Amino acid sequence: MQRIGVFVCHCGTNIAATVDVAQVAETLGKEPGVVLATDYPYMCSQSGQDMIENAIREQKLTGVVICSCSPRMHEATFRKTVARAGLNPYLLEIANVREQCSWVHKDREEATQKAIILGRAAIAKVTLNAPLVAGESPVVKRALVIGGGIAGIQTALDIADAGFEVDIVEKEATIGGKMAQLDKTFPTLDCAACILTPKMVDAAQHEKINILSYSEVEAVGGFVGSFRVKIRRKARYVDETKCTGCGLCTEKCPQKAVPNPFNLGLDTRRAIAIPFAQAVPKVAYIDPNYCTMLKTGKCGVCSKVCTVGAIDYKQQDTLEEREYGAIVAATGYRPISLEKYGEYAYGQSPDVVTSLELERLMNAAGPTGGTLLRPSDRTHPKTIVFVQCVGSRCEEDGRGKPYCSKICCMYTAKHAMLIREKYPDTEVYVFYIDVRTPGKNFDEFYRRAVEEYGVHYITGQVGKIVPENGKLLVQGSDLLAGMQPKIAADLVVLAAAIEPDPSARSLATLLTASMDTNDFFTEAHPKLRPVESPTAGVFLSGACQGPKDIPETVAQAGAAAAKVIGLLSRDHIVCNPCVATPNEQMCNGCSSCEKVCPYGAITYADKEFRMPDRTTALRRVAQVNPAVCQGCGACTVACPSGAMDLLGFSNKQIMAEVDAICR
Amino acid sequence: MQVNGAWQPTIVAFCCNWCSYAGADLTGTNRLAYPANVKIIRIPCSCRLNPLFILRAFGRGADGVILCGCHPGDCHYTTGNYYARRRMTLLFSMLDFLGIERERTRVEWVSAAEGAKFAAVMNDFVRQITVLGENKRLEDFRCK
Amino acid sequence: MNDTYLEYQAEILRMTDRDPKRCMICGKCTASCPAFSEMDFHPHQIVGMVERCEFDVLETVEGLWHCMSCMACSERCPRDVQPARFMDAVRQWRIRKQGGEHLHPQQVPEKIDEATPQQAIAAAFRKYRK
Amino acid sequence: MTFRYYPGCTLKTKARKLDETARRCAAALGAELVEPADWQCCGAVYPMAKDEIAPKLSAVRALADAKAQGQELVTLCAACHNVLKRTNLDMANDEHTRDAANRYLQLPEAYSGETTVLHYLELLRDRIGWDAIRAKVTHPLTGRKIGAYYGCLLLRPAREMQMDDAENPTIIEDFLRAIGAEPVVYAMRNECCGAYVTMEDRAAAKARVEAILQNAQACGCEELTTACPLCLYNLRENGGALKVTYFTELLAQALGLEAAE
Repeated sequence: MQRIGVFVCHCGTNIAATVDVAQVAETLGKEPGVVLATDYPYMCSQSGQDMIENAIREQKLTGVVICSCSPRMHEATFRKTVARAGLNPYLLEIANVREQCSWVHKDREEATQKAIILGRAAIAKVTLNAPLVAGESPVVKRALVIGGGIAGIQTALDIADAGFEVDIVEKEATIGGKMAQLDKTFPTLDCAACILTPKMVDAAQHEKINILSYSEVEAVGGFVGSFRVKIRRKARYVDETKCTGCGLCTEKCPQKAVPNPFNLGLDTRRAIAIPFAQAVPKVAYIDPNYCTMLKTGKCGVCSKVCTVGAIDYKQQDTLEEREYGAIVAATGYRPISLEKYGEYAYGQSPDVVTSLELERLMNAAGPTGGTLLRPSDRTHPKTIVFVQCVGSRCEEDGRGKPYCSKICCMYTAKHAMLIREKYPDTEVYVFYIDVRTPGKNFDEFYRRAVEEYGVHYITGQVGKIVPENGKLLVQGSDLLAGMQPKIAADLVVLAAAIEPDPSARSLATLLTASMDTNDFFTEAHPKLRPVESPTAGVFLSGACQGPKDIPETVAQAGAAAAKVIGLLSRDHIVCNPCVATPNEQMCNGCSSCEKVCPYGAITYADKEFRMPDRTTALRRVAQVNPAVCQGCGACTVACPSGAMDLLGFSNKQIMAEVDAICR
Repeated sequence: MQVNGAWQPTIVAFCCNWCSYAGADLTGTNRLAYPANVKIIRIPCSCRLNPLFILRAFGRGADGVILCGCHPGDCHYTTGNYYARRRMTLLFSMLDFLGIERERTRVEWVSAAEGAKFAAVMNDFVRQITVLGENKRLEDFRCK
Repeated sequence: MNDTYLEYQAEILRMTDRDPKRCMICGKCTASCPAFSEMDFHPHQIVGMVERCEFDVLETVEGLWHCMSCMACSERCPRDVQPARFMDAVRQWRIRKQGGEHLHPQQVPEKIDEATPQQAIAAAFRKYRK
Repeated sequence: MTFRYYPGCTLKTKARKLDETARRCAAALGAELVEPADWQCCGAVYPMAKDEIAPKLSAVRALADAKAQGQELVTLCAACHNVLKRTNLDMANDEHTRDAANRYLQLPEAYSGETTVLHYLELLRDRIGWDAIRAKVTHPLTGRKIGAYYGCLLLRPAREMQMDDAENPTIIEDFLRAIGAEPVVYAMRNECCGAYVTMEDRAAAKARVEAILQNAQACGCEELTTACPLCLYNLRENGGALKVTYFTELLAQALGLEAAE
């Protein structure tokens, strides 16, 4: 038999001024199952809470209804109150008679009647409430960071500094990412290598950080607190533990015609290589697509010159399985392919380059040793045209991206400024649609490019670039002057839009993390939870969540680390008990629920059931992992046999509320 | 529902916990009025709304039922409101088929910041249901 | 807003089936236009004038007749506004209006020579008169 | 292989060379081109205005005729191809055009874009194949540095024409390679020649052609080839710095059907 207590709060005059609280208490006191109904000026006050606690004990209440402010305000408070009195905290319902009654209605009679109905609905629901116990699941105190660019490195360092173990999985042979390829960084013009490489070394030397380079995530199982991740360690054909990084092999290898990926193919290197001088780990690897030994079995020069015997042509990929409490996606970005932008002659003339290629052409460790020479004839370009928004803000042209890539305005200002500073005899033109410089010291930086360095900014776009007689004839528009300038340039630099690294899509599937239409990871809340994925235990760092510059990436990396540390510092995770629960007797294993679950919380198990004819049969039935389920209820409606229900918001409970309101 | 001898529409509003319920709270915080006919039921997400709940409400004498959820793309659970939208579209066709005015049900996206919109929507919906009059068609007389 | 102009705008939008509001005035159409130097107003301006209902200006724009319908502007438009369609639609609108025709058959002989392909004459008729 | 063949008005008069060489080459390559008895001028420019139905009707007739014969429709003149291909897409995808055109024409069977429209170049590439052509070449154009001039109408709008990359096309270059010539790529090959504006403003057309020819010469073209009679006219009459021929003339030379000049 139910013994329900109803407590009507006055909230000073907030409720009592419009709602006749005494009448509400009196009327609700007559509802079946209600043994106590009373009103009090402030239920949330210490004495109000004491009153509820005492009533639960004295009246041996089985359920509590509080008619007060919104549950979003004090549900947590009253749950604790109820629990202190020894009653399950989920045997409490709140009727929202302030925000949704006394504050929005003026007529006292109407408001009182509505408060009574809301109270009845809460009583009807609480009658059907079941005690719920929030489950706990253990937390593995190790984090996985996927991607070893500046985002991944920063996240790993911050987590490791808090005392937790971190693995960085990086698909390339070295960590460092795109930032390692940059020359200078805006708006302060520090050299990228000077600020990045010490961090790479810190990561390598940190006792809590384990770098798995040249590796990829292959499978992810488990859930928040205990993910099981399979990692493929790709064969380097070099024993990582033996190689000292002396580099002798990379000088002696006879295969010299390998396009150098670190320099974006602007020069060549050998088939065995260390990606760049400050690579971490500084270990050579063999590119099997070019190595003569691996392709034909004849050569072996590197093996002969290696003094420590690190070369191993027989090395195979290996799989490792590890457990993690939290996973951080830091897969970064890349510039889009400009193959389809034929009007800019990219790919038709070597002197049309992307901005990232220009970084290499200006970098002291790049193919030209830091002297700006154009690729075709290695001469100094005297006239340089920059084109902004190549592939950015392209709504439906089938070639570009609809979003602003965010970083191009600033790096183009940087490039223009650096070129004008180093080579004052060079004329620099920038075609732009808008100059977007919201950031600390950003607009000042851009204005310096214009005012101090004399960069010509032209409002308009470029329509066609025609390579002719060693020049690039750039035909653009100058919308402010109403002209169609034609500039004979020596070098054209295209600010290519950036897109998420292509590995992100398959990773998102493995992580059951959601993505937007552009393949950027979706955050749990665009404003309030920007570094968490909607999937519990998966966090986002850097440009994989959206275009970002370095300061923003580092800030987000730190924020993601803080969230990971918060998770890993707990021994157990308390789960939301209002989760989906299948009635296995009714489930027919049709998989409808699994298909709508955004979290991958539903799996299937074959279970034995006793049939009416006393035989047993093996049936496939749904299983909900309560640690993963977030309680949205999508599956409950999708289930064709009505086997799936949601604890705390069950079909019966909601129907009872409906009935009470419509009565 | 009869109040002092005059008919007053009974309206059930299902509001998702994260956006619309919070939006309704904001309506109160801003003291924006809407008719007391509207009674809100809190659900975790608009996708928790089984269309049967709506039929149940009509069967029990509700004159209008409204579902409020997060704006498309803003769902706390990422995709819940898309499911809700599809299910409601199907329900609309079914109500058409049953001969229930489809104006008796409505889906609105109300964010946690849209207190004013919540009030405007409810005012409009109550006005609309008042014009439509009492819902007799689906009333389940066994429940009386 | 002038009601007649709103009607004109509706007619042009019906013909183009494109939304001029999507134009972000990047100027790539105008940068691509091979007839730039002959035109008084340029592709992005024509799109903008339709959007702003500036039919008093559109009534006198000469650039329409210099457009070569090469469709480079439409091809390169990053927002799929397709300025070539607006060019064509405004031209049609002008021709449909009383006295808007730009080419009279009597003028043709002086405009062609022995080798001029029929295609050019057919095209000019299509573009310049109803 | 039998195809419906739509020559268009210019090919019957000023561009007879294009028509005649195309037919002979097709026959030599085993493709039969059948010209319908009663085709009409396509109008030369596709009416971009959505509410213009009448100018599309002659194209619809030709398309419906090909459908009735169960054959693919081959075009040659770039302007005809542009009109027929785009009108065909309208008939398939645009309800208003389809309904209005069918109501007006009262065809025995309603037409809704069933015909495949092929340009002669597509016929060579997709139905015959470069390798088969290479095998039939008896007089390869070895050593001839030829620039392809695409113009506008073959390529744009790329989403409708679907022949090639509109900004960096290769189909004519591939063709030139197949007949043993040396294709020369130059950026202006898809920039407008001035088209019909030559009638109104010859100076403007001249300026366009000069820029094209200058770029072609600078890149090493010794002659140009094209698929469009109007392009050919403009390149010849408003320029003249380089020899210009129809691509089918080159094909005829390579197949030994016609002597090179």
